[in-house]
Amino acid sequence: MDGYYESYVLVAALLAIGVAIVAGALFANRLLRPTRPTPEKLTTYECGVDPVGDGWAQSQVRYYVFTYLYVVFAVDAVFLFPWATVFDAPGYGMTTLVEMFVFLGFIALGILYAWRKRVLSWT
Amino acid sequence: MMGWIPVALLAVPLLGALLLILAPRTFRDVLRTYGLIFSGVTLALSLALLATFDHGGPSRMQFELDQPWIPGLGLRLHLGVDGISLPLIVLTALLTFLCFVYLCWGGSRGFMSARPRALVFTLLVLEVGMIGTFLALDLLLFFVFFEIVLIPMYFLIGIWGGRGRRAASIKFILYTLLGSVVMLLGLLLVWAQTGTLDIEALSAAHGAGMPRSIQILAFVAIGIGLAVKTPMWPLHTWLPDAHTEAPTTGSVLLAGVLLKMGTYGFARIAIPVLPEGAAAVAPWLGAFAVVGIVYGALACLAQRDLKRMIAYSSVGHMGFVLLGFATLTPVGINGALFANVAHGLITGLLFFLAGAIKERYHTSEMPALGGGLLATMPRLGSVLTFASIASLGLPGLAGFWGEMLVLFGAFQPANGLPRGLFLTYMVIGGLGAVLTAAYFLVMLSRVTHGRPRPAPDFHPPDDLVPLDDHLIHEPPDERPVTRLGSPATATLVPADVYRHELLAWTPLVVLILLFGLWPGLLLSLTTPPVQTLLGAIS
Amino acid sequence: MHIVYPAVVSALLFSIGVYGVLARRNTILVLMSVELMLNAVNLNLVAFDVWLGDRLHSGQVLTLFVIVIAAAEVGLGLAIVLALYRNRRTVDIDHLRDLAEPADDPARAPARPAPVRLQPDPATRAEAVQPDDHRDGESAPVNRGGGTR
Amino acid sequence: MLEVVLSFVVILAVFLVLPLIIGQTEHKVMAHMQSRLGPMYAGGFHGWAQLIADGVKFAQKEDVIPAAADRRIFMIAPGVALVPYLVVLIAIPIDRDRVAVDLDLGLFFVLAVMGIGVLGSIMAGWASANKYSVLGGMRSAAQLMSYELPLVLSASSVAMAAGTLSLPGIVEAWQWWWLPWQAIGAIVFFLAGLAELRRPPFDMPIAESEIIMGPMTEYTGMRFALFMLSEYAGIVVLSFLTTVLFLGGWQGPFLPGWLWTLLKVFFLAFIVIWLRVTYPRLREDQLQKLAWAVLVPLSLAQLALTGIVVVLT
Amino acid sequence: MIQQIDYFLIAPPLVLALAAALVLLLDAFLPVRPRTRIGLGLVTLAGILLSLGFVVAQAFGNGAPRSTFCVPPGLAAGQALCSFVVDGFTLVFAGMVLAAAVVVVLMSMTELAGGAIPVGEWYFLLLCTLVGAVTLPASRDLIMLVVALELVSLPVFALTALKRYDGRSSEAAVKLFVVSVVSTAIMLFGVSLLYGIAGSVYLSRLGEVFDPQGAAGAELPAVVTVGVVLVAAGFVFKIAAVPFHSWAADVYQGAPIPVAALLSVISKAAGFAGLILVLVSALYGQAGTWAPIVAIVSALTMTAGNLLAMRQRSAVRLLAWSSVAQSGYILAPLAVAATTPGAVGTSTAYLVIYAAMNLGAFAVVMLVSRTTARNELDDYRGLALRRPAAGITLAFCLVCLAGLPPGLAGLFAKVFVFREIVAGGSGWLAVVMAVNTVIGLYYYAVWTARLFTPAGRAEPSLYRPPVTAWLAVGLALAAAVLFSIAPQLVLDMTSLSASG
Repeated sequence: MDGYYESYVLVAALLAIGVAIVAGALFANRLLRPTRPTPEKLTTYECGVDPVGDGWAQSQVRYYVFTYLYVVFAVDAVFLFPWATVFDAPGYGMTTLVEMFVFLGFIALGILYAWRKRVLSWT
Repeated sequence: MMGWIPVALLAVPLLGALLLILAPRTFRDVLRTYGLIFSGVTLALSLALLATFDHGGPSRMQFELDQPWIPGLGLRLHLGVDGISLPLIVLTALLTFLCFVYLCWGGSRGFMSARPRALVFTLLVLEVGMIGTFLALDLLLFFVFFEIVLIPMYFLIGIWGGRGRRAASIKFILYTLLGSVVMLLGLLLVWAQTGTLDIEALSAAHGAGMPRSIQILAFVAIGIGLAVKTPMWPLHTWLPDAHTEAPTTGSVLLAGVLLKMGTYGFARIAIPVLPEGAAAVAPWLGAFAVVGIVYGALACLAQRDLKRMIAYSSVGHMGFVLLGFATLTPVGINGALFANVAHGLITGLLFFLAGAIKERYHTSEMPALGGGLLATMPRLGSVLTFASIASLGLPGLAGFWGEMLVLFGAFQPANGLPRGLFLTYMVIGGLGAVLTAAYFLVMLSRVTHGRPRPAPDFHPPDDLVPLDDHLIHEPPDERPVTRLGSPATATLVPADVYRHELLAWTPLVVLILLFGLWPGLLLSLTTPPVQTLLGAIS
Repeated sequence: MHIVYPAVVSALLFSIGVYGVLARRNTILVLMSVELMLNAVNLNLVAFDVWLGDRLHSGQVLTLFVIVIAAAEVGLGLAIVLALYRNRRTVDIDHLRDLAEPADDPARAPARPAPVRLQPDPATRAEAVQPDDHRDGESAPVNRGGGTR
Repeated sequence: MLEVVLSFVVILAVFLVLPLIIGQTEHKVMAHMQSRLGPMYAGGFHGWAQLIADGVKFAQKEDVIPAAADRRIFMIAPGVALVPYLVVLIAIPIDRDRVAVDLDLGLFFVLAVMGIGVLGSIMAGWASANKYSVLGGMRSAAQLMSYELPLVLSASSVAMAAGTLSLPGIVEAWQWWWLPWQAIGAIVFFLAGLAELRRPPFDMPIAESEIIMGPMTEYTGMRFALFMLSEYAGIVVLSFLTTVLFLGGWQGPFLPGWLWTLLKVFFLAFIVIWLRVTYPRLREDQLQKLAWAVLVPLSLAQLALTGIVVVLT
Repeated sequence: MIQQIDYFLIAPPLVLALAAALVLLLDAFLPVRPRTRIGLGLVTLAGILLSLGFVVAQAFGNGAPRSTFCVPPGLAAGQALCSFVVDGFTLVFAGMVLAAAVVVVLMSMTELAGGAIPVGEWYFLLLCTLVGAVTLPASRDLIMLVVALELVSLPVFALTALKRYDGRSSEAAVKLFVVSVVSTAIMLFGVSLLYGIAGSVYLSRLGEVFDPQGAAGAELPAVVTVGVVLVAAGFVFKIAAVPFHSWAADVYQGAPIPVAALLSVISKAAGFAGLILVLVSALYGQAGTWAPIVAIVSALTMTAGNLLAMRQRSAVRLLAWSSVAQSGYILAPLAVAATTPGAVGTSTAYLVIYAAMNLGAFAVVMLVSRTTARNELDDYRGLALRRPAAGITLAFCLVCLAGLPPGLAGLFAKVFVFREIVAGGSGWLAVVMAVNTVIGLYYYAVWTARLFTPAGRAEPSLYRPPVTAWLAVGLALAAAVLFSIAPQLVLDMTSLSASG
């Protein structure tokens, strides 16, 4: 149990170091760089012309189907990893493998369906 | 034994109804005789029941049938007949049959003209429910039949009724439904306390095993349900509307049978099963009853509508019946049961007559009818006079004995009941009887006597059917007053009694006379079972 | 580590989620709050699993399933919200009043004229909408004014 | 304790030096592949100090934050993009028993933390309040979504083969014949990793000719440098991971283990550069289709193959 | 260490799942034609019937509870801990759900004939819900219970929203969704607490731990109460009981009518199965905590449902609130379940009867909805005269719901409940229920009355309902009539479940 927490303490330490590096770099940058902001400089860059409308203007998003697909499979991966570590342990074997493939088959069915319904290709 | 007769009594009309649903087209042409045949067979069966009934032991349950139905509830298909239910069963079969007679030859003027199949169906289902109620010997079964009656009666009023039928039918069904639910609670209370639903066993136990408070509670609950149906005074308000708007057959069956189901419930269930509760509540019951008598009579005096007046008279008559029950004496209850049957016959006849008049004049408003019925239609007028006199309790006719016995019962109520109070009730009841006489005589003087006046609002027969769909859009209860000054209708005076009407009325007239002259016929049937039922109190 | 730490953290997380659900009217934010609640559940489950030393690791297994459930809920929820937004141009729960209890008592006003329908009735609608493939938001017909009655 | 400090020093060295080397290599390799010289002046010998010079330049440039931007998120986004790659290194073994922390969920940890890096792009894209940037952020997110899956599936294939999620454990279990056995998985993993890094040909989210570096449009100076650094750090990490998972990490004859590891990493990094020069940019829908219609089924097939072989042997 | 799987036992959900997969494949590969639509419906129907066949076959087995997915003996510490148990309780619920599903599919075939709804998705989601609903009553651990419950819920959201370009439909879905996910989260928190206290997710083990008389239950922390209440809350949502009832009417109205039927019967059955399993099977020792809550919730639910139903003009809304009220009735016996052994059976019996009559009502309402745009009560005026079969069926089902003869099924169902709660000593609840029955009578009667009052203008209805619609109506009516004549059938079936 101690080793468990300790290893993550180390991770946290490294994380802190990483943050420190970034912060340090930015701090150094602050010391070195000039600061002469002008309104023109601070406008949003849109190929040199004056920006049109809101920067967060809503635009067409076609990705959500992929998001759903991703969620499905990512979730499937959640089960895959614990299984992957034990499926060949003594006493499991072929049955376990087949079961997982039944599971994966059901999920693959989803992607097959999406493909047939032309969700994956854009018109 | 002849256990099959009760089943057949239920099965025959049910079969008729089902056949009508399953093969709708087959019987289209024979609908008139169809209903007549099925109700006739039922009547024949009931007469067979009457004939084979062991008149030596009317207090014993006969023709018993006892089959488990829903063991999980302890509900059994328990049917049987004794001296209390026998006359009512025969009365039901008879009145239904007469209704069909009336309809069969009523021609296109009758209600047969609109939705005849549905009408026959409704009446047959109604008959199943009514007979079943009188046959049932299981609390839940009783309740089921009691409720089954509501639906066809509701449609009878709601579809074939007069102009205010919607409001009337909804009022009818809401009142009775509310009453039923309360009654169901009471029944369940009894069941929860005793663990049985068997009426025979329960009445034999005479309330053993139920504490007094529970009995009172249960009696009040059951009593409310029954009293709505009876109807008892403050719960009666559905009755005048229902009667007024119902078609003739509906009114006849409503007055002749349905009201009896309430009182029958008192005799069959409430009093024998819950004697202590009955004893505790009886003074109140009596009080409501006499209020009902007086109120009914006074209300009658104020009525302009013939049907409405007869309906209010029912309230008064049923008040007598309830008063009889409230005495808890054999005399009083016997009287109540007698008055019950007599009221069924007489009021049935009265409603037939009112229907006939309404059919002819297209109104039952007494002012609109004018007077002189005896002169214009002597036979109709005389039957009306006869029925009214029977209803007001003239000695020698059926109406007399029941009310007299009830008043006797009130004179000497059961032990434990406050005698002074019941004496008061008796006095008020007597006063009510006088008032009854008064309003009937007033009615007769307005309708049968006096100067004949041509019916101003007479339409050709083809326009007679009161259920055109467009009527529904008129606001309920806003009956247009008769169109005055319509020209020259004197030549179109409607005919006197038709043959089919005579056919339908004669048995009733005969029976009224018979029971009036020979009350023992009925009393011999009811007395022994009443004795046993009251075993615990007396 | 004492069990009380994760338990308290989880309870706090859950409470924040509940607050979000109650205070936020934007469907997406409600959804996120629910995710917080579910994560509180996960934290609880894992902590209890370790604390109990459950040999069956029921807590962890349930955690996996809760993750799945959460993912499925989010996926579905977003899809529904998207569909709603296409039809109504709002994702505010309080503006969803098209289906609601009738405002007045029908017994008192039986002849009240029928409320103005935002949707044309099915027959006319079928004509109005071209049956093209709407996988994106732009070409979907918008029934405007859905929430602003 | 000393060991820990030592390993951290190594990690930092790897993290700070290797990206530079790879960046320089990219300059030179690309140049030579395109028949030109590339940087030749900075530092003298073949322009070895070019990237350092670039770094100095970046450090001195003004840091412009657009007025419309979401300031705070804008400012921290580069850090978010960069730091995860550093943290990932903690779990990667360089030689036998040379790993800072042997996490028993190492593979899981690594994949999870790598995913955070993309968050930096999305944050940058959003915070810039620039249409191009928002679009680029969206594309980054979509790409992450699509390619995370084959990445994870093929990685889990290795985990299945080794029966552990620990990275040193996987290397330990590695046999030479895993090379053909896991070949599909390796390719899928590598390609998916590239796509997550948005390296060409998967650089649609930052396509400079189209959406002007996407999320990074508004960035200048040091913050932009951090993004660039994170890209090369990503290549390092990806190469390390592929090495560890599929190429047997430190395993190899004759040479010391760490050298094998580095060799394999450089080899992979070279391939990354090579791909950039060789292939044109994929269109957005092609990107998605490649992921879902090719890589995911392939990785599933690899899973099946792995499972069957493991059970049978 | 592999758990042995008894495939015969899990056949019902398995068949459904395979059917779902098949439907999806067929939808993907078959050409889009009206014939395909019908074909998919038939495949779905076949899957459900096959599954039902397995349930029946299991019912005619030797009767002893059989279980699968058991913890291997080495880990179970001497107890039999199983996740999937097939006993009377399971079979009754599964059978009811599947039978109802047949009707729902028949209704769907009518609804989908319009073409506004993607067919493959529809049937697929429907089958997914059914998998959950069939699995739920067999689940005997919290994990399976939670997963099955979600499997019931999630597809329904999608089903609700499947009518594209219909703002009402997506509004309904959002409302359902938000309430549902919140209640799920609440329930899961409760589950995590229970797990933390008991250290196990198996219901049998939970039962031992939470039994105050038991060995382990000497000193239970107060947080148990919190856990119990939170878990119950999750299921209370599914059955649309107070305080999670507000979604019912909006969702029923917005959703396609088969989905409303599904919500009101299948999803509700699943909710009750879960509630019974958790409260009666796992937490019977804590009855002191939950029994009063259940009683109060039951009373409030029936009251709220009835009062709200009274003022509705829309048919579906009225049915929605009435089904909320009916939930209250079904819930009532559970309040005394800890003291009277038959209470669970009574609830189940009511549920079975309710399913039949409610489906009948929905089937007719769907028929009417094809011809009327708004589907308000006034549209039903004269239905019994225009379409006698539909009108009389609806009348019968409404009368059944009201609990009046000749709708004996409803009457007897109410009588069962009355008896149970009176016997269990909750007289006040019986009184509340009686009052509610009266209120219920009012609106059912008013609606029934409309069926028979002649319409002002007999509008010519061009619509000819397909045979499936009549089949749905007929099946539901047949069940309702059967239960009216022989309610003992239901009692016999559900008394099996009393032990569960």
